[in-house]
Amino acid sequence: GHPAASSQAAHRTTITFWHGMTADHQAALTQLVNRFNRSQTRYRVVPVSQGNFGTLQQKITVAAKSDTLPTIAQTTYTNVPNYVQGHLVVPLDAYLGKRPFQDVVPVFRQSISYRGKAYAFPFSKSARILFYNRDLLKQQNVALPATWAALHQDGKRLKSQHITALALDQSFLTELNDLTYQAGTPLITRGPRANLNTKQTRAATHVLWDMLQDHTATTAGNAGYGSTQFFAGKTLFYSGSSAAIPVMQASAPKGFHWGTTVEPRYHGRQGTSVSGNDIVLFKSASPAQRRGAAAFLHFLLQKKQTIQWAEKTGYLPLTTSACQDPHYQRYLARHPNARAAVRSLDFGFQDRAFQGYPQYFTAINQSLDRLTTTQTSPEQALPQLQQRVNTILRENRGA
Amino acid sequence: MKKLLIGGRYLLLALGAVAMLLPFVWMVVISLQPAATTLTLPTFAWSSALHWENYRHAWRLAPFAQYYGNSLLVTATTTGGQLFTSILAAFAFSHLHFYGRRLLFRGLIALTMIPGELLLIPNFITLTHLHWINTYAALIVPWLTSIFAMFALRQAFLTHPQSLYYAARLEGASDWQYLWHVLVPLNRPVITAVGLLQAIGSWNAFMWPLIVTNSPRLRTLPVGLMTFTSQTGTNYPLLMAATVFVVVPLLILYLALQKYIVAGITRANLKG
Amino acid sequence: MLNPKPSLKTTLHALAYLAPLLIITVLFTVWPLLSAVRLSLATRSNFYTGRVTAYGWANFGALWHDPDFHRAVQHTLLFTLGVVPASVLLALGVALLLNRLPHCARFFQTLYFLPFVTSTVAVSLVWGWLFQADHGVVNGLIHTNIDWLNDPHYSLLALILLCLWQSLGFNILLFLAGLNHIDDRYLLVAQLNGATAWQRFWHVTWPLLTPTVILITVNALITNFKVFDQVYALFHGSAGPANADLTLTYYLYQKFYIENQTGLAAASGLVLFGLVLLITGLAGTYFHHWTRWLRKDAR
Amino acid sequence: MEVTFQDITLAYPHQAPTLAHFTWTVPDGELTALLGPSGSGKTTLLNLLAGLLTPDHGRLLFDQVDVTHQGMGQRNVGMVFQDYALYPHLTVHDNIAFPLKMAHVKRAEREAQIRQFAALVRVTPFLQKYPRELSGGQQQRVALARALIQRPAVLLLDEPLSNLDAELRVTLRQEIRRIQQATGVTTIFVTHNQTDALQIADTITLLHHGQVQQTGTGHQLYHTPANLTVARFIGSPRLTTLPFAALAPALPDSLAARFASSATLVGIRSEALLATPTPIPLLTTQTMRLTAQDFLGRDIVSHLRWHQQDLISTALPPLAPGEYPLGLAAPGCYFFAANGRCLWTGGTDHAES
Amino acid sequence: MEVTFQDITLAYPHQAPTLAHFTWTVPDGELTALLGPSGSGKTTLLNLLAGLLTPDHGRLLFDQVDVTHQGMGQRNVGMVFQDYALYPHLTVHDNIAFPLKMAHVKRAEREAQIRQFAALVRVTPFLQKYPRELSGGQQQRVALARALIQRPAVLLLDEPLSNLDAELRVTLRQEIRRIQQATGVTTIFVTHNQTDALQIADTITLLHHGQVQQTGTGHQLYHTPANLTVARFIGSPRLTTLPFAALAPALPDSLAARFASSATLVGIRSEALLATPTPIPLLTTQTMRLTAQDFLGRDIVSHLRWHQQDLISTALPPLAPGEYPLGLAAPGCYFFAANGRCLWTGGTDHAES
Ligand SMILES: Nc1ncnc2c1ncn2[C@@H]1O[C@H](COP(=O)(O)OP(=O)(O)OP(=O)(O)O)[C@@H](O)[C@H]1O
Ligand SMILES: Nc1ncnc2c1ncn2[C@@H]1O[C@H](COP(=O)(O)OP(=O)(O)OP(=O)(O)O)[C@@H](O)[C@H]1O
Ligand SMILES: [Mg+2]
Ligand SMILES: [Mg+2]
Repeated sequence: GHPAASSQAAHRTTITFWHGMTADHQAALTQLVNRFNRSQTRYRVVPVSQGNFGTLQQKITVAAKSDTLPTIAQTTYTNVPNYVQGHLVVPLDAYLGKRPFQDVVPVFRQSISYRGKAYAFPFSKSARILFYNRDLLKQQNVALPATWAALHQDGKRLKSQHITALALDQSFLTELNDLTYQAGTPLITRGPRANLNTKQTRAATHVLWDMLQDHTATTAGNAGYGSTQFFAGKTLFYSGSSAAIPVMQASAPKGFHWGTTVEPRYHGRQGTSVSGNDIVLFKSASPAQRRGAAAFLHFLLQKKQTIQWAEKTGYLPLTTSACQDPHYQRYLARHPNARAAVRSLDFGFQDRAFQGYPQYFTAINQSLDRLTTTQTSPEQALPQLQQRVNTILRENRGA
Repeated sequence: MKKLLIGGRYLLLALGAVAMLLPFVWMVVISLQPAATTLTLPTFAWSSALHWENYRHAWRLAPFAQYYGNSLLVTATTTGGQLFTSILAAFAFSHLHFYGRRLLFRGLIALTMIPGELLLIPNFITLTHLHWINTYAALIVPWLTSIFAMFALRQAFLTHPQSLYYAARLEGASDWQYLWHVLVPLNRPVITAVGLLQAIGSWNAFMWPLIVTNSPRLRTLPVGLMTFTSQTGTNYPLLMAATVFVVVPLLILYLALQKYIVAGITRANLKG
Repeated sequence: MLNPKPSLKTTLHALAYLAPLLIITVLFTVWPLLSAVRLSLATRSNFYTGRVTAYGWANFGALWHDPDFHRAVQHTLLFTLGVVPASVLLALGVALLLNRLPHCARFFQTLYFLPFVTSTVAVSLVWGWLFQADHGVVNGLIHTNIDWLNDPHYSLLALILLCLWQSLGFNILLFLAGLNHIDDRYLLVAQLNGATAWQRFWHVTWPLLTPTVILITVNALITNFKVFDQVYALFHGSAGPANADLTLTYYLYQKFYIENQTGLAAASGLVLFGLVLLITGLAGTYFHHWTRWLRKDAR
Repeated sequence: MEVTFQDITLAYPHQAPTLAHFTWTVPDGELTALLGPSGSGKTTLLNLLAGLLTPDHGRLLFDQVDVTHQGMGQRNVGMVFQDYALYPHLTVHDNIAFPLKMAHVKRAEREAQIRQFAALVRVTPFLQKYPRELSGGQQQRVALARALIQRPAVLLLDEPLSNLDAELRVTLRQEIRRIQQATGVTTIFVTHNQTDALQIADTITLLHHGQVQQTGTGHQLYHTPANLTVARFIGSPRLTTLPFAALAPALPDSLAARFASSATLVGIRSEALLATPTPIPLLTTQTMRLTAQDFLGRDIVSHLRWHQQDLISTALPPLAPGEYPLGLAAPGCYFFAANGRCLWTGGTDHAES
Repeated sequence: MEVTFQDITLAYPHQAPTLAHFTWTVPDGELTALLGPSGSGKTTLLNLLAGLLTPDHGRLLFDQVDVTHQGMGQRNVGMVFQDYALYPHLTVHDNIAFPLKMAHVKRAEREAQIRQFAALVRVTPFLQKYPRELSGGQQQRVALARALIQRPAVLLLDEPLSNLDAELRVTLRQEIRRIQQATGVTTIFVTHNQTDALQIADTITLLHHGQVQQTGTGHQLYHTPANLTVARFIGSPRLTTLPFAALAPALPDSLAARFASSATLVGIRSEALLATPTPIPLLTTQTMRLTAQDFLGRDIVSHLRWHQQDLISTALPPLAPGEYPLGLAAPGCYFFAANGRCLWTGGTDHAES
C-alpha cells in the first residue's frame, strides 16, 4: 500500500469480473486487465477466477439468486435468453454504442444480439478444425479430405492398416452441427424450431454414426479429447477445437508432426462451428460500473489487446481489422497451425440462442452419447430426441 | 499354526495395501514427470530424470501459502466446533432424558440425507442476508456442526457403564464436569477418529469455499488445485505435485493422531 | 437415571446441550429444506428471482414420467447395493486384520487410510487411468479388455469400485476405533469358554460392535445414496456413458445447475430424501432388535 | 441427617415391585447395617437414596425435607458401588482426587487429604496405577477412599469389604466406624457378612421380600428375632428348625401346653445344644446320636440325629461318634407361629410384648 | 488333572515381580482353597493357569505336560472372574448357554442343562434378563453357572461367593463341593472367607509375599501353622501376639528354658484363654482384667488386659468387668522364632519335626 495509490484507488469504480480461466489463460487475462487499469484512472477491473466454466456457471446461478452478481462475467451467449428472462443482464449497446461492434468478426456478431439487443460481448472464441498427422498422411499417401465422404472413403482404406481415420471428442455434437449447417438444415432454426428428426438430420447423423460403426472414426469417450488417440498415432485426423492448439503443441510427443486444416465440406458447402465464451454485463451494476465495464470491453476490442489475447491464448482475434493486421499475419506465418481457425471464420456460424438452450444441450448430448456408447441407431434415437426437445421448447415458450 | 495364521494375515494385508498404495505412488510419480499442460494423462517414464522443481513451480502458480493458512484456519475451527457441538449433543442423546428425544434424534439423522446440492442456494441466500459472503464466517459457521459426528459419538457414549455416570454425579460432578472430565477422556479414540475424519472432509471441501468466497485471500487449498486445469487441458505433473502437498499435512495429522485412535483405555492390561 | 422420567426441567437442561447443534442445523439445514419443499411444489416460477406464480404436484408428476429419473433411481439403488454391504464387510475384515497386529500395525493402517486422505479429484484421475481399456492396470490384472469408463455395462461397476476403494479408509478407521472400545476381557472369557476364533468374532466381537456397525452402515447408506463427487470427477462432469452412472444427486445437480429446473431438482431431492429415509428406517428397525442390550431405559 | 422412606413403591420395568409400600427410617448420625439375601433390594434402596432411581410412589425425606424428586447432584450422598465404578482413565490418585476436584478443593489441601485416605485404605503404593492394574480388593479400597474423602451428608456403602481378607476387613471396618463416629455422618452399610454388621453397626436392618423384617441392635436380632426369617438369616451355622410337635413331648408341660395351639416350628441355635452336665438351665435333656464333627478353626460343628431330625451344635467338645445325653438350653431356642412370627425366645418373650 | 507351577516368575510391567520363583502343585481331582491377603497374587495365579498371562520365567505343567505357551483355548479351564465378566449383550440364559453353544451341544441337551444349572444357582426367574438388570449377587451366580456348565478339566473360582448372603453361600459352596466331588475336576477356589475354605476344601494353600506359606488341611493350618503369617491369617478373631519374654516368667520352667534362646513371640488363640476352673490342661493361670465384652451372635469377645498386654478371649461367659483368674491352654498357644517360623504349637511340635 502506497498511500497515494490507495487513496486514488478509493476514487476508482471497481468492476468485478468473474471468469473461468486458469493457468496461462489467467495470466494473459491478468496482463490485459493490468494494462487497462494503468491506462486510465476512473475504473479498476478486479478479475476473480471462479474455477472452471462449470463452477463459474454455478456461481453465477447462486449469485443471481442472492443478488450478489459481479459487474461482468464470462459466460456463453447461449445463457443470455435465460438471463434476459431473469432480468439479470442489461444490453451493452446502451453503454458501448453500436460502433465498436461494427468491426467485430461477422460470425461473432451473430451471437451478440438477442431480441435485437446486444447482450453478449465475444471474448474467448475458437473454431472447430481438423488436425492431421503429417507423417502418417504422407506415409499412407492420403490427401487432406475436402469432403466428409472423402474422409470416410480414406478411412475404409486405412482400416486395413489398423489406422482409424478420425478421432472425435467425447461428443460429436459439434461435428453434427457442422454437417447439418452445411446441409443447409441447422438443428435449430428460427422460432425456435427443432429439426432433429428430419431426413437431412438423420442423413447427417448417419455420416458420423456410420463412421463410428465401421470404425473409421472413434470417439474419445471418457478421455474427453480425441487428441489422446491422435497423439498415439492411431488416428490420422482429429476434429477438435482451435483453442486446444497451444496445449496440443505442449503435449505432442517428440518427433510428432502435425498440421491443421478446416473441416471437410458436406453437400458441397463449408461451415464451421464457432464456440467459446462471451462476457455479459449484469443489471445489478451501478451506472458508473456499467460505464466502466463498457470502457473495459471497448479496451478489449482494441487491435493491440485482441491480437495479444489471441497470440497468448490461442483464441481468435475478435475484430476483422485485427485478423487482417500485418502484425497478426506475421504471427500466423510463424504459427501455421493457427491459420485454419482464422480461415474458418469466413464460413463460421454459431448456434441460435434461445430460452431452454441448456436443457436442449443436455438432451442432445445425452442422445448422441447413447448413439456412441450403445447399439442405438439414429432412427431410434432421433425421434425421441425430437420429442424431448419439442417439450423443452414448448415449456420454455410458456415460461 | 499360529505363525501360519499371522503370516496369512500379513499376506492378505500386503496384497490389499498394494491396491491402496498404487494410486498414491502413481500420483507421486506423475508429479515428477516433465511439466506441461496437456490434454492427456502422461504415462510413466521411469528413465527420465525426476522433476522435483515441479513442486516449486506448482507452489508459485497460485498463492498456496495463503491457501494453506486459510485451510488450516478453517479446518481447525470447523473441526473443533464440530467436535464441541457434537460432543454436547451426543451427551444429551446418550445420557439425558427429555421429551421427544428419540424423535429429535431420528429427525437429525434424517436431515443428513438431504443432498448438499439442494441446500447450497438457500444457504447462500442466508449468508447473503447475514452479509457473510466472502468472509471467514461463511467458510466456518455453517460447518460448526456435524450430525455424523454427533451420531458417532453418541454410539460410543452409549456403551459406557452407567455406574460411572452416577458415581461422578454423586461425587459432586455436574453433567458438564462429567462430560469433560470422564466421558471425553474415556472416548478419546473415537473422538480423535471422528475429528480426523471431519478434518479431512473440511480440508478437502471444494465447492462451498469456492461458492462463498470471491477473493484468493479467503480461498482454500482445493480451490488452488483448479489452477492446473483448464477447459483446454491440464498440467498433470503440476496438479499432482500440488495434490501431494495438499495431502501431506493430512498424512502428518493422521500419523500424529494414529496412536490415540488405537489406544484403548478399557483394554484389559494382561500381558501376552 | 435408571428409571428416567423426562420432565420440563430435564428437557430444558438437555436443550442447553443441544442448542449449538440445533441452532446451526435449523439455520443451515432445516430452513433450506423448507425452501426446497416450497420449490418442489412450485410449478411456475422464475428461476432467478425465485418468484413462484403457481403451486402444484406437477414436478413430482414430471419425475414420475421422466425416464431419466427412473434411471437415476435405479442406478442409485444398484450403486448403493453394490457399495454399502461390500464396503462395510471389507472394512470390517481389514479392520479385524489390522487390529492388534503384532508388527507394522501403524504402517499398514496408514496405507489403508491413504485413499481417504487423497482428494477426490486426484483419486478420480488416478482411477481414470487405472480403468483405461488399453493399458489400464485393472484390465491388466484380470486379463480383460473392458472399456470400463465408456461401456455402459461396466461404468457403474467402475464407479462402485472407486467408491469402495475410497471409502474403505474411512470405515476402517471407525471400525478400528470401535474395536478398541470393546473390553478385551470378553474375548478372553470367550476363549476360556472354548470359543474358536470365528465363534469369538461372531458371538462376542460382532454383537459388541453393533453400535459401530450401525453407525457405519447408516452413514454408508446415506453418503452413497447421495453420491455425486465421484461421478462428476470420474466422468469429467458427465453421468457416464449413455447416462449409465446417472445417480439421483447427479440428476438433481443437472436439473438445478445446468438446466435450471429448480422445481424438478427440489422434487428429486425430496424423493431422494424420502428414499433414504425409507431405507435407513428399515435398516434402523432391523438394528433396533440388535441393540436391545444397550438400551438402558426400556426393554 | 435422618433419612425416611415413606410408603415407597418401586418396580423395575416389566416386573413385580421390588419394594412395595416400603417404610423405613435411618436414624441420624448412626451407622446402620443393611442385611438381606441376594436380590432382596438392598442396592435398589441405596439407589433410591442416592437419587439414581425415583420411586413410582411414596416419598423420601432427608431430615423431613422431601427429596423424592431432587437430582442426584443436590443430595450430597457418597456411595461405594458394588462394582466400584472407578474411572478407568484416571490413576488411583486421580480417582480419589475426583470428588475434591469437583468441589474445587485447593491443590495442597487436596494432596494432603489424598495422602491421608490412601494410607487409610492402604493403597499408597499404587497411587500412580490405573484401576485395571489393581487387584479386586485394591480396587474396592480405592472406591472406599473415594467415597470417604467426599465427606458426604449420607454415606452409602454397598458391600465395601466383600473382596478383602479378614485382616484388612477388620482394619477397614474399624476405620469406617471411626470415621463415621468422628463425623457423625449417617451411614448405611450393605453387607453379607454378619460379623461386619454385628461388629460396627449401631443398628441392623434386615430386608427381605421388599420389607423391613426387623430393625435393632445385633444382640436384639440374634437373641430376640421378630420372626423366622430373621432368626434364620442371622447366625451361623444357620438356625436348625423342627416341627413344634416333634419337640413338644420333650418340653416342660406348662411350656408345651402354652404354645400347643399357636406354635408350629421350633428353632434351635447351635450353641443351645450342650454337653451335660452343665450349669446352664436346660429345657430338657435328650439322648442324641453324634454322627460327625467338622473342625472349622476354633469351631467344632457337631452333626446330631434325634428322632429323625437333624440337629447341629457348636457347643460340644471333640467326641467320638455315638449316643450322648445332650441338654437344650432355653436361650437359643425359639418358637414360631405358622406365619413365621416369633412367639417365644428362650424365656424373654419380647415377641409377645 | 494335576497342575504344577515350576519356578514361575511373573512381573507386571514396571514393577517388582508379583510371583518370584514360585513353585506349587495343585493335587489332581481335589478342591484346593487359595487364601491370601488382598493383592497377594491370587488372581494372578489363576490368570497364569488359565493362560491369560504367560510367565516371564518357569513352566506350568498340566499332568506333566508343559502348557506354558499353550493358548487358553486349548487348556479347557473354566473360570469365575472376580468381576464376573458376564457378556453384556447376552441374556442370563445366553450367558449360561455360551460355553455349550461353543461346544456345539445340541439344543435340547443344552436347554436341559441350562435349566438345571440355573436352578442350582437360583437364577431361573431371571433367565431372560440382561446382566445389568441383575443384582450383584445374581450376577455372581450367573458367572458361577457359566463356569460350572462348561465341565472343564480345571475349574478356577475367584471369590465366587463374595457377594452372597450366608444362606446362599452355604448352599452354593455345598453345591460346588458336590459337583467337584462328582466330577473329580481339579478346582481352585480363591476366597477371603475362611469358613468357606475350611468347610469345603480338601487342602488349603496360603499365599503371601508371592510365596506359598503353607499347604494343608484347614485343621493343620489352624492348629499347626508353619509360621506367624499363617497363624495370623487363619482364625478369627485374629491371633493375639505378645513378646515371649513377657510370657516366659508365667510358663512352666522347662518350657521357658527350652525356647528361651529361640522364641521371640508368643501367639495366643482367643479360645485358649479360659475361665478357671476348667478340665482342660493349662500352661498357667494368671489374673487378668476384663475390660469389655462384645456380643457377636453366639460369640462373646472378651477384651483382656494383663501386664500391659492386650489379649482376647472367646471362651469366657458373660461377665462383669473386673479381675478374673484365667487359664492359658497349651493348644492354641504358639511360639515363633524371630524369622516367623513356628517353634512350638501347644505340645504338638510339628514345626520342629
Ligand atoms: N436394572 C434393573 N432392571 C430390572 N431388574 C432389576 C434391575 N436392577 C435390579 N433388578 C432386580 O431387582 C431385584 C433387587 O435388586 P438389588 O440389586 O436391589 O438386590 P440386592 O439386594 O442389592 O442384591 P445383591 O446382594 O445380590 O447385590 C433383583 O431381583 C434384581 O434382579
Ligand atoms: N494388570 C496389572 N498391571 C500391574 N499390576 C497389576 C496388574 N494386575 C495386578 N497387579 C498387581 O499385582 C498384585 C497381585 O494382584 P492380584 O490381582 O493377583 O491380587 P489378588 O491376590 O487377586 O488380590 P485380591 O484378593 O485383592 O483380588 C497386586 O499388587 C496388583 O496391584
Ligand atoms: Mg446389590
Ligand atoms: Mg483377585
